[in-house]
Amino acid sequence: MRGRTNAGLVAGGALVGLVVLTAVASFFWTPHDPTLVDAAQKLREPGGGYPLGADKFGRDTFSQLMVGARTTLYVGVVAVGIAAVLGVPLGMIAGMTPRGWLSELIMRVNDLVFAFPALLLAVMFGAVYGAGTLTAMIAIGVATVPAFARVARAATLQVMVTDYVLAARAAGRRRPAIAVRHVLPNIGSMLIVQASVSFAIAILAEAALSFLGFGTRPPTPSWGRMLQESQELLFSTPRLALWPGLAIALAVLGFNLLGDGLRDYLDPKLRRIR
Amino acid sequence: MSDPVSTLRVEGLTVRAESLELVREVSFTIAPGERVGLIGESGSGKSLTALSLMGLLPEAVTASGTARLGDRDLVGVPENRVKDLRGRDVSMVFQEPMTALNPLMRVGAQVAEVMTLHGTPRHEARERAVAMLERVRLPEPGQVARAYPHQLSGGQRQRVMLAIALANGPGLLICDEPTTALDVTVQKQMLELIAEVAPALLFITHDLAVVASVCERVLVMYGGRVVESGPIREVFTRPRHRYTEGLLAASKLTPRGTRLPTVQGSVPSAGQFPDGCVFRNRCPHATPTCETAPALTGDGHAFACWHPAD
Amino acid sequence: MRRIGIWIAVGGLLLATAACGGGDSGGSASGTPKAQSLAVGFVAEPANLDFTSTEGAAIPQALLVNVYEGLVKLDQAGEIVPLLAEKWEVSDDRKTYTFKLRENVKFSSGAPFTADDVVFSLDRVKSDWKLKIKSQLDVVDKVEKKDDSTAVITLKQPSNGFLYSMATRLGAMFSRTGVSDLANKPVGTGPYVLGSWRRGDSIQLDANPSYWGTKPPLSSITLKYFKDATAMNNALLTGGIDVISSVQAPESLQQFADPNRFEVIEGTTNGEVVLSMNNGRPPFNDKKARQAVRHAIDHKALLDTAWAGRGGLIGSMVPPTDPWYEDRTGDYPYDPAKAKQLLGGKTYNVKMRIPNLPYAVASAQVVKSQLAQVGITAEIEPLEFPARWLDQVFTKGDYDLSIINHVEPRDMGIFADKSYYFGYDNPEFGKLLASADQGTEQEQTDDLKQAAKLLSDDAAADWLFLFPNLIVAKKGVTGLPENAISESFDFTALAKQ
Amino acid sequence: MTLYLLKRLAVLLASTAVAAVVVFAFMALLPGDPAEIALGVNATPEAVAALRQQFGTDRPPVAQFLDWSGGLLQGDFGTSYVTSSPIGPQIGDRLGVTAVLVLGGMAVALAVAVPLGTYAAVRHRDPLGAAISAVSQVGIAIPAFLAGILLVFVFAVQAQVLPSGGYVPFAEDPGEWLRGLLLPWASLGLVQGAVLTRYVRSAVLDVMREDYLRTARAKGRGSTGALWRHGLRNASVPVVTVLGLQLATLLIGAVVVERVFVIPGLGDLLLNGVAGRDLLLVQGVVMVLVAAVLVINFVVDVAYHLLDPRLR
Repeated sequence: MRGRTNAGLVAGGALVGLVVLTAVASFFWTPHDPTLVDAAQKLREPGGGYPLGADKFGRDTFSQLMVGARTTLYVGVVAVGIAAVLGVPLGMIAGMTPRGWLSELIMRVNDLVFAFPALLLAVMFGAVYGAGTLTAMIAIGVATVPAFARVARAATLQVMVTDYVLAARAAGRRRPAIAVRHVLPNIGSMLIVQASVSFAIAILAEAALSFLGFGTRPPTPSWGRMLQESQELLFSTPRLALWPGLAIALAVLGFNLLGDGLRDYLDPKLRRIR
Repeated sequence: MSDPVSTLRVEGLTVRAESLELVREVSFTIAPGERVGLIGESGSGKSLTALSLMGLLPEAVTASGTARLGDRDLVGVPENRVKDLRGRDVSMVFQEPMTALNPLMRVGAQVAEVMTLHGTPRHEARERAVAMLERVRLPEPGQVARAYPHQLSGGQRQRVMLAIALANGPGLLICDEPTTALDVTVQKQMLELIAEVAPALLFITHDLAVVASVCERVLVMYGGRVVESGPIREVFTRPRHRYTEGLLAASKLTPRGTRLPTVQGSVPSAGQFPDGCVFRNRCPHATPTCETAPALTGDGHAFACWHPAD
Repeated sequence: MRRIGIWIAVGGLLLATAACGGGDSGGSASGTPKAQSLAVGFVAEPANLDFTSTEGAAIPQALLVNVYEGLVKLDQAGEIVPLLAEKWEVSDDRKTYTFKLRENVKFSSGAPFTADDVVFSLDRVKSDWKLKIKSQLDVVDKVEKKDDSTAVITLKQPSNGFLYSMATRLGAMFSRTGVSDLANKPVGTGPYVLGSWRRGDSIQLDANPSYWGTKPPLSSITLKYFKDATAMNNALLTGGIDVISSVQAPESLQQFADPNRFEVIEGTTNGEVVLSMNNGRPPFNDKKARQAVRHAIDHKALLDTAWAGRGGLIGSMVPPTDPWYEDRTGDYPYDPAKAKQLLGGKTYNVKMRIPNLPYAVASAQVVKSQLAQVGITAEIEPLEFPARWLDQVFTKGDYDLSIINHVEPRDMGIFADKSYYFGYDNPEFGKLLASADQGTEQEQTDDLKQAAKLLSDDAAADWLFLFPNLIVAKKGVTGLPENAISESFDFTALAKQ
Repeated sequence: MTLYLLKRLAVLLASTAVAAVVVFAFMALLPGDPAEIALGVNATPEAVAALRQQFGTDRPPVAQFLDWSGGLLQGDFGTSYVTSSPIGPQIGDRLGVTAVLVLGGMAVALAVAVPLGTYAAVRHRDPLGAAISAVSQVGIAIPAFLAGILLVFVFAVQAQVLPSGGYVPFAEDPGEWLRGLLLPWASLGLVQGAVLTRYVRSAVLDVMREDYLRTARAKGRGSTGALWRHGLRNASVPVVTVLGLQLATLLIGAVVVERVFVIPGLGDLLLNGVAGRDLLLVQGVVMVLVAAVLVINFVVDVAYHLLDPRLR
């Protein structure tokens, strides 16, 4: 059991690491300019400086994939960042004052936001502020706030009844101090797990939004848009859909495996059972 | 129903988890109506011994040797051949009453289930379930039957478990620390009840006082082996194995009713017991002789020790 | 009761699904529509059916000629031919048109069609229509009924464009009793009537049983709407539709290469895909900057990559099917060095706000890449079409570059209106157009050639390509309009062998 | 239980009311005056004012809100500024289509997930059980629209056994209705099924560690029988939560599948409304979606209480 869990963790970490490395590398080097239209290379077969061939605009697929990794991470980081920055403090406040009116208010608002699924928010935000990567990410981020708030609240509730927190409270430490010194470090592991899973969901959401035309703007390479653009050539040049499809699947798989692996690794309850 | 003259005979029972021997060559018999205690510290293998008799060992843990109840084999047969014995001929009450009942099912239904499983018609089982609850001295048994487990206290739930165990009038009842999780006052009532209602009993505990109050005979386990066995009075007044001696000596220092005190040193974890006499690394009387495993010898009062106390 | 938990319920549902699925796939050959009807795939679904108050091509495409008829219509060669008017006479001063109407024409409501309806319909353009193009009929002075079957239209001054406008939606004939709910219940004299409208999916047109002319060969036509080009292709491949009215993913045409199954028709349209430049504000209020853009774009490469090489290249706002067409593609050859020189070494950041339509999104990426080579950085911003694009670009003029297919026929006049979103303001151009409209046929042709040249020289915009009319049909479908000459998709002759 | 139900119902109504305010306020942010948009570029100010009066958009927001929400209570969503047709029936039609799509997809998901997840848990040491886990992990990683495109490619375009898209109302032709829905159901159901498989697996794994399963076996049940009789209902408690979440997400998430398969569902209507600046329509659709999510949450909570006596 332990061996297999580690395998998942390692595989997930490796896939995520690959995405990160590719994204970082794309800042320094890509085989070609990923947005350069070159009619002479239209639908070029793989080979000779174009490892994965070129699309109908003659743009190098490999370079686009590399820069697309950047977009993918950008989407995930911003969406998860917004969700965590807003959700975690709210969840902690709710968890530390479980009977207060503030806690009640936070959880009610949370439930309300929860009623607006990410895609709906993205379409609404897109309608008001115009479609684009940032709008989409903010929408996904806001829609993910409740998930973080819930996890943070549940974990905080558990931490608040532990001996060390009770001792700190008895010693007269103020709540913010307890939150920073005791609660945050102890709910961190659950939040990391949630972040990893939310990251995967954000990647899928970006792909769906790109498919609907609410996602990343052209010509910025994005795996979701590459997939959407490759549709008309699915019959004749399936490789154009294959690569971005594979990239999305592997990235999502990576973040999910990482999340699951971390959960098993960090969750003391599961460890005890093993 | 059950055969009234079925005797439990266990011979050479060995329990393994992969290559680890957790219980080794355990042999004993329990005659009809006899009440036998099985004591030892945690990790001694007493619970595994009980579970192997029920065929309830965890995954990847296997038992070998023989255990027969009357003429039926309990060990080394596939589950579908022993499962009709469980709950009918042998029953078991577990240590933790809080989690042993299905939280989503009414108590009465859980008691009735054990009867319908073994052929009692549904309506009859339902009536008898209430009777069983009454028999384990639950007040207002009709109401209890309609309750869900979370509405009952720990002691009440353990009584329900006992009702389930006794519902089919089994020939043998196995209790695995049935009172450990209960309040002291509740413990006492529970023990009296078990002593009163049990047919033949295998009672597992690490509490010497409890054994003394319930059982006639005792088996002392250490390191996966039975190191001493015999009538309670003899074993407790004149322990022969050095481990039993240590146990008793330690328990005398504390007031009656407290838990088994540990012997000097600590119990090694599974697989870390020494060869030969499993107790020799903690035994003040150990000599090189002890590197050879002693056999359990003696009639009535038996023990496995090269240097027994007198 | 509790025993029948959700698991059992779920199991039951499963079985039901499986059973239905299994049972059905046996008799699955019924996918093709009935012989008497055809399904045609379109891209844009009308929001409503009132083309007197709603812009856009979707409504006239479905209804004009098919449900609503005018006095005249355009045939496939682009000639004006009689429709509800049997014939017409033009006075010597070219200001009075006398239309002799067909007898026994009835609206689908049963009301007879008379000269009163002509007066009503044309007056209504002035009083009730909410579209900009209604100004094309500003030239009409008065409309009068002579008798039930004769209508007389008097113009303020001679106009070459008048009769042509009468062939567009502006000339559509409405019943005096049939305009109460134009958005949902069209009443016309055409060969088809509105059968049903399943919003978001399809409009069904049924043959008009009391049609005055040759009865249409089909009993019904379904116009199915697809927002996704691939979905439309798949529908034709799998028999869900019989015709793709306009291919939106030209790269995918090779799927239909099998001549035993499909027929690919490539005709022309009046659609000029225009790279509009905001003449009204920097940087493109500077003619040199506009000219630089025209030199910076490799139109051949653009057409090859963005639209699979389908369509033609043009250099001004005139399609080759118009009599005053001249090849102006050589005016601004692809010359990045020249472009840089025109820009004087300066670089610019501009907003390219485009509709989120396939041709625009594809073309924009090429334009952006090519402009980047000469120092113009264009940020592409796709806007939902129509609403957001109309609002920001068309109405407010808040853009630097845009790309849109101007599909209206003979629409060079839009450049004459300086309030139009191009912001192009050259009085010379307006004079040429006015003189063309009033002059003789030859004068008209000469003036318009001049005007087109002026537009091109001024680089009022750039013309990326001429949108092709790409139709794919199942083998055996006949009577398809090869060229998209007018606003309407003419179903009159559509049939299936 | 009744008290709980009433309380929960009150919460549902209150949240729906608050949601209505939020949705209305949000729509007020949308740029553009409906009357100006409807009249186009060169409308006279008088015409715009007249149309505003006709639409009722000249009144204070509070009055407009009361009007709108009052209409909602009677099932009246108003009349579209763009299509001049009543919005309620449109939403009703589309909601029906989306509901069929989503519920069918969930049924497929359950059909996939319950047996596979249970098997993967019970046999988590077998290669096949591990393989199911792995495949479900991969299934989650595939975007639903990609699954849809691939299914169309295989079953519609290549094999030509099912239509590639389109929606035929049940009343028109039940057979075609079903044929048209099989692929959309499959593409929603397989992806969601993969997600659900993992939850079922972990729920069953958790339950398998429970003492009461051992009790059940001690009563004389086999391990399968014990799991069936005592385990699955306990395992269903967490699964129901996930099911509710998925259902809520799918209501709008189905829009991509609607796009791939050309199904006129609610998501499609929403996108149309956004593209056409049909504010009242967008407002109505968003309200219905949000209300539906709230109702789903309500049903899940109640189901929870029915399933788990400890909460009663």
